[in-house]
Amino acid sequence: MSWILPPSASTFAGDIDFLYYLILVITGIAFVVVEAGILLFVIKYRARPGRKAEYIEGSTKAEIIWTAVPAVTVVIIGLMSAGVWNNVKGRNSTPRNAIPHQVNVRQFEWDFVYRGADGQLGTADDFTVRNQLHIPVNQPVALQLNAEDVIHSFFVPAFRVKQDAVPGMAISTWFEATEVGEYEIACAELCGLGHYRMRAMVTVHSAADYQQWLADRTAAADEE
Amino acid sequence: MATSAVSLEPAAHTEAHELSFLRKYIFSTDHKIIGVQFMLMSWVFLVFGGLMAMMIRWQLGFPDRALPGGQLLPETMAPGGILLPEFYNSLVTMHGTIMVFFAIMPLLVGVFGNFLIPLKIGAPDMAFPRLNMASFWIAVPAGILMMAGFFVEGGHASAGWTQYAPLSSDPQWTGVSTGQQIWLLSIAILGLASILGATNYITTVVNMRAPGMTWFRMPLSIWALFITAILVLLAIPILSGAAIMLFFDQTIGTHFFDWTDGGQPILWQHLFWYFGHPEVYILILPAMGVVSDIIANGSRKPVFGYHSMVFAIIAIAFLGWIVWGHHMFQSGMNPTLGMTFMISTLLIAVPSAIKTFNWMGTMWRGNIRFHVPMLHAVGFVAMFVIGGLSGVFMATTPVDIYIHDTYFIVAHIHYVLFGGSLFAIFAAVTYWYPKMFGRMMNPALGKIHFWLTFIFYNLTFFPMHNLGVYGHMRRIYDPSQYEFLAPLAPLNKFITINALLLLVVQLPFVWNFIMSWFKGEQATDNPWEANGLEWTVPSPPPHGNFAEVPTVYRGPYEYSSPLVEEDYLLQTRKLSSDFDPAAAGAQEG
Amino acid sequence: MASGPAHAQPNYWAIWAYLLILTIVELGVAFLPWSKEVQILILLGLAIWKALLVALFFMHLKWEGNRMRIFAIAPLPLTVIIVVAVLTEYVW
Amino acid sequence: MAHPALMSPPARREVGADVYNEKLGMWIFLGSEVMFFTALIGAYIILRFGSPEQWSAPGAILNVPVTAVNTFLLICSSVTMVKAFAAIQEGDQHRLKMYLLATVAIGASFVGVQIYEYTALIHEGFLPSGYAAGSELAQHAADGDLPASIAIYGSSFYTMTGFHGFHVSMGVLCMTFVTWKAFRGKYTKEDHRGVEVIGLYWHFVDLVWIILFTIVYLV
Ligand code: HEA
Ligand code: HEA
Ligand code: CUA
Ligand SMILES: [Cu+2]
Repeated sequence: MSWILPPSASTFAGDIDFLYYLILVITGIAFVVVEAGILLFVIKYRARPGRKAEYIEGSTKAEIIWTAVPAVTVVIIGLMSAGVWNNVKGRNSTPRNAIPHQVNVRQFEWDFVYRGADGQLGTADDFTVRNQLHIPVNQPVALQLNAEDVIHSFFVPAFRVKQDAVPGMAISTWFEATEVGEYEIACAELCGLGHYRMRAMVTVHSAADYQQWLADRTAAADEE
Repeated sequence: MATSAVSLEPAAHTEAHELSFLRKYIFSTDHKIIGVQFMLMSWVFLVFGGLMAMMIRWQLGFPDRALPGGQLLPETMAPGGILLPEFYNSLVTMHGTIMVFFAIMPLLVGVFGNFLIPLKIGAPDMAFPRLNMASFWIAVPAGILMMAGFFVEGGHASAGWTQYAPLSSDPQWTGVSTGQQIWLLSIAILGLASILGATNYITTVVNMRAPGMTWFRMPLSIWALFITAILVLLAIPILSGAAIMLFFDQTIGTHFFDWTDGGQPILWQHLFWYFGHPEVYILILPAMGVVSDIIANGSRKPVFGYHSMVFAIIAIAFLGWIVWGHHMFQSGMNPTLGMTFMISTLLIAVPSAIKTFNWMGTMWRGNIRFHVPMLHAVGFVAMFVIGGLSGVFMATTPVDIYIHDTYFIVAHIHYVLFGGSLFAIFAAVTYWYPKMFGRMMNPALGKIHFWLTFIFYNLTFFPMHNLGVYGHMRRIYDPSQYEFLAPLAPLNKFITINALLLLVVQLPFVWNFIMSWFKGEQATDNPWEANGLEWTVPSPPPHGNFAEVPTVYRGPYEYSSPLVEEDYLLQTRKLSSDFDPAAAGAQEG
Repeated sequence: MASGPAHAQPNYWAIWAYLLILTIVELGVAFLPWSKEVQILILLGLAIWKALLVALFFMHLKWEGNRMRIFAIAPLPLTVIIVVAVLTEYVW
Repeated sequence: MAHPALMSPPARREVGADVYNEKLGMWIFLGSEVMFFTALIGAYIILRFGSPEQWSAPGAILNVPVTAVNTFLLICSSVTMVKAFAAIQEGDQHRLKMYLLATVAIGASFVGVQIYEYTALIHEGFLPSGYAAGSELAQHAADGDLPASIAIYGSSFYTMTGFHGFHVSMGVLCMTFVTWKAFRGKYTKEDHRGVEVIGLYWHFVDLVWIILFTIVYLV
C-alpha cells in the first residue's frame, strides 16, 4: 500500500510523475491541515457543562485567505500542467522522426501494423503482428489508433500513456521508450465481456536488436 | 395540468376530515408522507446496490472462487457460482446506476427535498401536492422496470453506468438489447419524475416562504436543495434527450451514435457528461446543505460566513456546467478544449475550499455536542475532503492520462459519494428521524454504527487509491489476467474482506431504524434544541404542518446568541427588539 | 391572473399578421439563389425574431416582471455552451 | 386559517415572485423543456457539422409547402389561444369557449397534417434510418440527384419533429381538458389560471416549431 508510482520507462513519464508528486504534496498539506484541524477542534471544543459557544458569525479576513490560497495554488497547478499536456497530447506534439504504426483495434485484440521494407505505411509490404508491438529504445513511436467496433483505450502503465481509440475518429498518440524490456499493454475502456483480457505486449529493443527483429520479420513476410 | 384545485388542496385538507388509509399513506399528497415513501424506496435500492457491490468485490478479491450462494444464481449469470464476465459488467453497470439514480439521488432530493422544504420555509405543503405524489408514483415503476432488466433475455445493460456508445447503441457488441432498452426507458421515466419534483421544489421555495423568511434567512439545507432543484430541472432533460436518441438507435434504427453512417460516438459522451457533472453536484449539494445545518447545531454556533456559504453553493452549481469535459480528457476530444476544461475544473476547488474551511470555522470555539448526526456530519467533512482532493489529481490533465479509468477514479467516486453523500444522508436521517416518526433513534446503536462504518469504509476505499496509483484499471472482471497487477491481489482481497464487513456493520443501523419506529422513545418537538421552523411543530407534524402561519424574525443559525439565556434561538421566537414583518407586510422576494 | 387585464391588450391579430409575413419572407429567402451562409444567417435571424414576438406578446413576457424574464431566459446560455464547446471539434 | 401562499393571489405577493404558483411552475417547467430540445437540436447541429454531405437542399426531400401550411396552422392556434385568454380576462365566457374550441381543432389538425407528412415521406422511402432500400428516393440517390446517405438527416428529422409533434399532442389533450372545464364554467374573470397556464405551454410549443421549421426545413 504505497503512494509511490511504479517505475516508468518513457520520456514524458518524468514530467507526469513530477506533477503527480507535486499535487500529492499540495493535497497532502491540505489534507493534513483539514483533518488535523477537525481533530483538534472536536477535542478542544467538545461540549463542557456550563460553557457556552462563542457567538461568531464569520471573519471576512479569514475567508479571503482561504479563498485566495487555494485559488492561487490551483492556478499554478494548471499552468504547470498546460505545458506537459501540450507536449504529450497537443494536436501536433508528435515528433517528426517518430516511427508510424497503424493499430487496428477490435474486440478483443490489437493488430499492430508495421511499415515493412519500404518504410511506408499503407503499402503492400506492410505486415501485421497481433498483440505484439516491437519498438526501438530512445526513438519516438506514433500510433494511429483505428477502432473497428467500439471504444477501446490504449494503455501502457509503464509509459504513462493512455489514449482512447474511438471508431470513426482518426486518433494518434505517441511515446518514446527509454528502457529496454517487455511491458504490458492494457485496454482501459470498457469494451465488452472480453475487456478484462484485452491484453498485449510491447517489446522495447536496443537499436541493434530492433533492426535484427525487423529483418527476420520482413524475411518471414516474404516467404508467405 | 395546472388548475386552481391543485394548490388549494392542502388548505382543504387542514379542515379535519378523515382520509382513507389509501389516501393517507399510499396515494398521499402530504409532502411528509411522500418523503418517507421515497426513503423506504431508496433504502431498498441502497441494499440492492450494496449487495451487487459485494458480488463485484468477491469477484475482484477471489477471482477463482465461486461466490458463496452463487449457485442460487441462474446459469446465465453465474454457472456453478462463478460469475460470468458479461454478468460482472451488468453488475458494475447496475451497481453504479442503482446507487446514483435510485439510492442517493432519491434519498437526498426525494426524501429531504420533500420533507424539509415546506417545513423549513413555513409552508403547509408543496406548491403542487398532487404533482408531488405523481413524481413518487412515477419513480417507483421506473425502479421496478430497472430491476426487471436482470431477468430478460440477454441479461441487463452492461456498458457501464455511463453507457458509452457504440457499445451501448448496438446489441451486437454486448449481446444485450432488451436489457439495454429497459435501462434507457427506466432512466427516461425516472427523469420525468425528477423534473416534476424539481418544478415543485423551485416553485415552493420561491413562492411559499412564510412572512419574514427572506432569501438570506433560509437554512443552507434549503438553499442547497433549491439550487439542486435548478440543476435537476436543467440537467436531467439532457440525459432524457440523449437516452431517447440512444433508444432510437437501438430500436428504430436511427444513427445518432453510429459512426458507420455519420453518427458520432463522442457526441454521447458530451451529452452524457453535460448532464453527468451537474448530476454529481446534485448528489453532493444537498449533502453539504444538511451537513451545514447539523454542524451548526452540534457546535452550538452560527454557520461561519453564512453568505459566502450560499455563494459557494451557487458558484459550485454554476461551475458544474462548464467542466464536463474533464471526464473526456483521454477520449480524443480536442486537446485545447481539454486545457480549458482543466482550468475550469480546478477552479471548483475554490468554492469547495470555502465550504470546507467554513465548516471548520463553525466548529472553531464552539461547544460541540457529539450526537449521532453530528458524528456523521463531521465524518462527512473529513471524508468529502479526501474525495475532493483526489479530484484535483484527475483534473490535472497530464496526471489524468495515467489515472483515468483506474481505481483512483473508483476511490474518488466512493469518497465523494459514500464518504460524502451517504455519510450526510446518515447524518440527516438520524437528525430528522424524530421529526419524521415522532420517536428517537437509539444513540448507542447509532454511535456503534457510525464508528464501525467509518472504520471499515476507510479500510475498504482508501486502498483503492493505491490500486489506482499502481495502474489497476477499473471495470475489469479478473485482475489476475495482468502480470503487473499480480502484486495487488492481496490488497484486492483485503479490500473485499473489509467491504463485506462494511455491509455487515450496516445492520445496527437497519435494526435501529426499524425498531425505533415502533419502540423508540417519544420525541419532543425540539430534541436537538435547534432553531429551524420544523422544530416549532409537533413531532411528527400534523397534515398542513403549521396551526397558523409562522412569522420568521431571524436567520436559522442564531445559536449561543447573546440576546437570550439558552444557547439556541428559534427563528419564530419574537424578541422585543424584533419588528414584525407580517404586520409591516415587508418581504424582500 | 389578477382580475381583468393588467395591461392594455395588444392587437393580437396584428402580431398574427406580422408572424405570417415573416414566415412568407423566410420561405422567399430559403428558395432564393443566394450564398448558403447569407441565407442561413438571415433565416436564423428571422426565426429568432418570430420567436421573440411569440414570447413577448403571446406569452406576455413584455409585461412580466424582471424575475419572470430571468426565469425565461436562464437556460439559454446553457444551450449555447454545449453547442459551442462541441463545435470546437470542427474549427480547431 | 389558510396559508398566505394559498389565499387569493394578492396575498401571495407577500412572498416570492409576484405571480401565482401554477404560472411560475409552468415557466419553470418550460425551462426543462428548453434543455430537452437543447439535447435534440444541439445534437442535430453538431451532427450536421460532422457530416454536412448528408443534407439535401431544402424541399428536395421534405415537403415544404405542406409544412408551411402547418406552420400557418400553429401560428393561428397560438392567436386563438391568446384570444381565448384575452376573452376570459374580460369575463367573456362565450368567446372563451369558442376560441378554446378553435385552438383544440387547429392543434389537432396540425398533428393530422404531420401524420400525413410522415406517411407520405415514409412511402417515398425516407425513414429514420435513411433511405428505404429500393424506394423512389433511394433511386434518386443512386442517380446522384440526392445525397448518397441521409441516415443522420433522417434520424434527426424524425426525432426532432416527432418530439415536437408529441408535445403538440400532449398540448391538445390538456387543452381539451381545459376546454371541457371552460364549458362547465370553471373559469371566471377573476380566476382563470388554467387558461393562462395551458396558454404558456401552447405558445412555447409554437415557439419551438418556429425554430424547428427554420432549421429543419429551410436551412
Ligand atoms: C458527489 C459526487 C462528486 C463530487 C462532489 C465530485 C467532485 C469533483 N470531481 Fe468527480 N467524479 C464523480 C463524482 C463526484 N466528483 C464520479 C461519480 C466520477 C466518475 C464517473 C465515472 O467515470 O464513472 C467522477 C470523476 C471525476 C473526474 C474524471 C476522472 C476520469 O475519469 O479520468 C474528474 C476529473 O477532473 C473529477 C474531478 C472532480 C473535482 C475537481 C471535484 C471537485 O468538486 C472537488 C472539490 C473539492 C476539493 C478540492 C476539496 C476541498 C478543498 C480544499 C480542502 C482546499 C484545498 C485544495 C486545494 C488547494 C487543491 N471527478
Ligand atoms: C452512492 C454511490 C455508491 C455507493 C454507496 C457505492 C458503494 C460501494 N461500491 Fe460502488 N460504485 C459507484 C457508486 C457507489 N458505490 C459508481 C457510480 C461506480 C461506477 C460504476 C461503473 O463503473 O459504471 C461504482 C463502482 C464500484 C466498483 C468498481 C467496479 C469496477 O470498476 O469493476 C467497486 C469495486 O470495488 C465498487 C464497490 C463498492 C462497495 C464495496 C460499496 C459499499 O460501500 C457498499 C456497502 C453497502 C451499502 C452502503 C448499503 C447498506 C445499506 C444501507 C445502509 C441501507 C439499509 C437501511 C435500511 C434498510 C433501513 N463500486
Ligand atoms: Cu478493449 Cu476494453
Ligand atoms: Cu465530473
